[in-house]
Amino acid sequence: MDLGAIVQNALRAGVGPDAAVFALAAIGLNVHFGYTGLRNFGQVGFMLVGAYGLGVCVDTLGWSMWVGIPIGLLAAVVLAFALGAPTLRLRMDYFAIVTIASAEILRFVARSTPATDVTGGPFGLPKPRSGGKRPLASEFFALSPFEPGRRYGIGQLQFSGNALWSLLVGWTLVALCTVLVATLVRSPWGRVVKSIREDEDVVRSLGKNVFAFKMQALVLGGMIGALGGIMLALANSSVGANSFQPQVTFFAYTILILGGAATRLGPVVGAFLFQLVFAGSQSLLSQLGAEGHLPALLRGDEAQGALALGLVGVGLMTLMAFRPEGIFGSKQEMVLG
Amino acid sequence: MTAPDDEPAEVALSAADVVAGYLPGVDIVNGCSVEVGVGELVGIIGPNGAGKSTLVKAIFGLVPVRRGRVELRGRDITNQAADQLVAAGVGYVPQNNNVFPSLTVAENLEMGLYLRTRALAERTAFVGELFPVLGARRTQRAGSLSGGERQMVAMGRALMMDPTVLLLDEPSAGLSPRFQSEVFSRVRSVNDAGVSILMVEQNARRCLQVCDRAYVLDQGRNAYTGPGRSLLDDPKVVELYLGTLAQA
Amino acid sequence: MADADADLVAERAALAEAERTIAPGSAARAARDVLAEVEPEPGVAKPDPILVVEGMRRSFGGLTAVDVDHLEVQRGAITALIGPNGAGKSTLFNLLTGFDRPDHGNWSFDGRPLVGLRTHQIARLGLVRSFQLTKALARLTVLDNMKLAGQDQAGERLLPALARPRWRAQEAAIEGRADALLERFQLSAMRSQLAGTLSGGQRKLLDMARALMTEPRLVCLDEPMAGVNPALTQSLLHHVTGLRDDGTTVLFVEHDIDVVMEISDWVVVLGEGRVIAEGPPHTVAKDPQVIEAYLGVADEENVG
Amino acid sequence: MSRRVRRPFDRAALAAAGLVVAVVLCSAGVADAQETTTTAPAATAVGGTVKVEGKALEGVRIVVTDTANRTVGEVRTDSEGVWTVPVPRAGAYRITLDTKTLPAGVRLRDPDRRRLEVQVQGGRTRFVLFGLTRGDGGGDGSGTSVPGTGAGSGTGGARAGGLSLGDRLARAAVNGLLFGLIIAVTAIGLSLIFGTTGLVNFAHGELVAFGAVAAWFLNVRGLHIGPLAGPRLQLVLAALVAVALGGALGAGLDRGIWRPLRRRRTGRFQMMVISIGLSIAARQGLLIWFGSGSPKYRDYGLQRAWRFGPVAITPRDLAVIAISVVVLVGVAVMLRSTRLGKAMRAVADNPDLASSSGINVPRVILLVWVLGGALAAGGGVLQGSATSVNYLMGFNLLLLMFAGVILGGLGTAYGAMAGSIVVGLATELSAVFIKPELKTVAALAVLIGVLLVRPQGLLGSRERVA
Repeated sequence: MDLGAIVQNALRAGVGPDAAVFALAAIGLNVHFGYTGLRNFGQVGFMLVGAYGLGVCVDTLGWSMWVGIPIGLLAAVVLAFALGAPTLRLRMDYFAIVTIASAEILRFVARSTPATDVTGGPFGLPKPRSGGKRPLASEFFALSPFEPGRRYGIGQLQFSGNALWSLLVGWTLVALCTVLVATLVRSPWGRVVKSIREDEDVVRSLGKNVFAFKMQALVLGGMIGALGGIMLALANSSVGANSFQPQVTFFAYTILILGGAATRLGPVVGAFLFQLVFAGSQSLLSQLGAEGHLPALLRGDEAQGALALGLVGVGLMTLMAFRPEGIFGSKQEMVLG
Repeated sequence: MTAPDDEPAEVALSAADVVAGYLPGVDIVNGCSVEVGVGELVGIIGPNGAGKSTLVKAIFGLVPVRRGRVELRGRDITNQAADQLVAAGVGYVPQNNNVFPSLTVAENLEMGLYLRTRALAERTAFVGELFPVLGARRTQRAGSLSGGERQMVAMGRALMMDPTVLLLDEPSAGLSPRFQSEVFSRVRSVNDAGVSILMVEQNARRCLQVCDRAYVLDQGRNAYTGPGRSLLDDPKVVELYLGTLAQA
Repeated sequence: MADADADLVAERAALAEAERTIAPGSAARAARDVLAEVEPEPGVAKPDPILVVEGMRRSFGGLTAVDVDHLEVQRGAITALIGPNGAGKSTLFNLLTGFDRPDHGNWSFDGRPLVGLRTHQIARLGLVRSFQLTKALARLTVLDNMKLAGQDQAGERLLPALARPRWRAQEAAIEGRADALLERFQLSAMRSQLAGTLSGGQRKLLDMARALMTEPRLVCLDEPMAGVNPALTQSLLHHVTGLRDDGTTVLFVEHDIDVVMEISDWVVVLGEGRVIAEGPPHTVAKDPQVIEAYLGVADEENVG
Repeated sequence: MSRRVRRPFDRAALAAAGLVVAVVLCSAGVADAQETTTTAPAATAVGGTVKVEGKALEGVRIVVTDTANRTVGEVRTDSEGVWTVPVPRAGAYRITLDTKTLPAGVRLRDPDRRRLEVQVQGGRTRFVLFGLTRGDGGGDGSGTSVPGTGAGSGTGGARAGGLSLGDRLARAAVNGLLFGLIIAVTAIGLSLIFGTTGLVNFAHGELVAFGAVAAWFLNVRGLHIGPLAGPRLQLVLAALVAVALGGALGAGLDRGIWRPLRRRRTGRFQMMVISIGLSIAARQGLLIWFGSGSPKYRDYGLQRAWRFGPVAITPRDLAVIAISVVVLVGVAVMLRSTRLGKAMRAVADNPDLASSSGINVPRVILLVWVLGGALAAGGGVLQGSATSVNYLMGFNLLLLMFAGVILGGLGTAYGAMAGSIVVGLATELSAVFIKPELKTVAALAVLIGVLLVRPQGLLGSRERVA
């Protein structure tokens, strides 16, 4: 068995562009759930509108990425208002179900054949037949100082030029959003949203417009999620509805709980660990399979992918049952909450 | 009215030096002892927050008893699960949410007899005699009843199992004076039918009038006990609980 | 260890304060004198009402929880709201402060109609409540609990929040006031502890102190003394009368008759959601209807 | 006293859950040992079977092109009608059926669906179906009605051309009723579990898929326990066994996971997230066990439809409707008038009071899980026989089940039944007016709309929300 290869695969996934995308989604969710207590189960919907906002602008309309990115973020603001205005006053289980249903509606519509001319329908973007008016990520990679074909890295940890550029930009955005959120939660604004998480009646009784604060948090976290979607579109040079399944939101929750909700670095550490463990276990399973150590049922990519994903589910259950405060969270705060 | 001044010959229910509370380290009941003789109607009064309701809940196993002992006819029932106590012959009527709102009155009564369905007709008839109003409302959902009627349903439900001891938590709470009188007279007639009763009440004066004996609780401890009527005239009780209003 | 010491210090201070007699100040005398002129009958008009309730009804299913025809609360006085369990006191509180909506009815605060206003708007007008079950924001520090109640903090708006200089001075002022109040309520030692670690009595104090941070003109206290040990009760009583003496109107729900008699200037009695009596404490205590509802009929001859 | 009653039941529940595991493991082993017809070798590929009215068509030409319109492969179907084209990597592909190679008299039900666009996942074979019919002039539409769930399969809606709006609505109403009844059967458990324990169970869909999959193994593979090989069970028999296994699995889940969590006083939100984890894990378990294919049961596969005026319905679908109605009425009667049913409603109303009345609450909850698991499994078999069996079928139904439960008013079983039928009807009726692939969107939009206008549900009372 090649342990080195497993570690390498795991590490590459842990720092790769996908980890940065997940970290952004989880930072947004941390604003919603961790700090404000909003049980948003449709975070993937914000990622979707971000990615498609950019994709449609560039591919379908042929506009610049620099127009597409603000439009993707704006789409998240619109979604937050559309979702929040009627539902933020509902009880929390309803909010959870409305958000997940809305994200599913967006996904179904985006991948439907009537939407093909706009979103590429089931094929996604870039559109297969006509081809887009403009390659999705050409402007993005044109900024890259690295040669696309060359491999960069230290020792075994190698990335192509484009992947390296994506991950550098991705993690830079993660760092910026982390600082932004940290600044906000330490401000009086953060004090109010954290109080809403504890008991919104108290906050209301002290003269704060709870609804407005919740809406601000929903917009902010949604925009950070959309940034994740935009980053995903750029790194892959494509947008497909299949990347926005409901389970992406659940992964973001896993990441958040793994790293510790309502902590500054929780989403970042969580995303790194999640990708590390996920890719590592997949790599390990595939090696075990190749060497014939696995039962016949578990051979093959499909079964091993399923097993690794199944382990995520078991991990989420175990974490939530035994360490809901996360690996690095504070037990004391959890007990009080 | 039976108001024996001496100790009752046979003890139906006793709680000795009970210490109990909801949260770890916070004792609400702090060494209470009460006894209910067979056929007795015993009241517990005391200021708000004195731990009256908690004591009854602790006896019924809903609040953990940390120290002390609860006995039913000499048998240890400390911290037993509620459904087991019901099977053993203890009935309990909580203060709030004491009916199943989406079930009909008849179904509410049936749930009271969950463990012993065979006697349904007989027990329903017995409860129907005690609370005639329930007969007329048999098929009505309990959630649509008035507060006083709910109290009757709740008591009726607790009586379905033919309990030897009935625990009542503030049966008059939230009721108008007219309904309070009604409830107290029903409590008295249930007791006359042979059921020993331990009743927590905030309406001290009425409680003392109807009870054979009463305990006054203060800060989770027994303060006074004695026959109901004599407590009414006890200056110390008046000072401690009936307070300024009673002097009026 | 430090915490234990702090608790001890606080307890001793509370006891010391309890020993001081609660002497009615001039504000108290003024309030009582004015109210002495008012007829003790349900729905009576007051000389200078800060809160006026008109035809307020709220029912849940078949139960009418609140049915108040007319009620006025005198400015600058301590008004107690009493009544048996389930008489509708807490529901009335919820209606007045916007936490629940009446089926119909009007009420106004300082001449401003409150119908249709949301909870936080009512609070901003200066009508602020505390809660029966204390609601400390457990995972915030005691100081942050207090600072939350500061009004008009620019840093609570999303964009200014990012620019610390915009709100730093204001924050310092709010913190100063918070510390002063914590001092007054003997909570200074716990200021940086998480509020969830406070004892029940300390949470009551924090709850009240936090409501005062908003500088309310009328503060509604829902059973401020419930579940509090006697020493602390004295201290809380002192705080309540202190409020009135500082010019704040107080409306409070209380079960303990002694407390009501001792500190209230006016008593309103609810029974089945209606105002069945109101008047100065000692007048109300003699009201046969109150005795009937609250204590039960002693004996027919006693009532007659 | 009651403890003595409870113990053997506990053991029975655990034993039953053990049995489920044993059957799963054994049949899984078998699945692997045999040549599978559904799970092709784990390569990235597209494939399918070309059949008309159950008869395989040989020599039909299929062309696969990629997003850049380059031809990836081209095959003709074999004597079984089967074709497979390996593709280089995951992604979108277009599959075209050469209609010129179809035998005379056979045509596509929907001429527009000659060319299908599919998304292929790495390491999986994506199944593609072309809806064919014998065009003997009558144009009598589909031989099999497909109340699909928008699972993304290639079998979109067979849109019967040339029918009047009224006829199309009538057909959609029948399909909607069928679909709604199936949702109702599965959703009762979800509603009862929420009502009695407060758990919003995201893993309920996997109970549905479990039932369908278990019945498929028993029906198509036969019963295998260890070395013992039994006969393949007729579907009705297989369904009964699957329902029993579903009940046992429900009991096992309650005892193994949820009851210990309730005892630890785990919060409602925490439990909900745990159920999400369980749902992910169970879904992947089903994938490993069953594969990603969408096969059908052996029995009642293809039937000629009976016609009632404008409505054509197969005897099988009629039977599904009848069975669902009988089950729903049975459950309603059980809840309304049996002692246990009343106890379930009592526990849902107020668990503390129920236990103060002498009701053994944990045992009632266990029985709710047994009932919920059995109904979910049964609903899965019904859905599987009306469409096909797939490991994702439960997850695809989940949001619609939530919709039904919420529409009816959270936690009331009768409401869940009514709400589910509304959801089924909304789903199918909407397909008359919008693209069938968007019908799930319509159902979810109805859900959101109702939540905004009547958060207490269609039948719930206002007080429940407060």
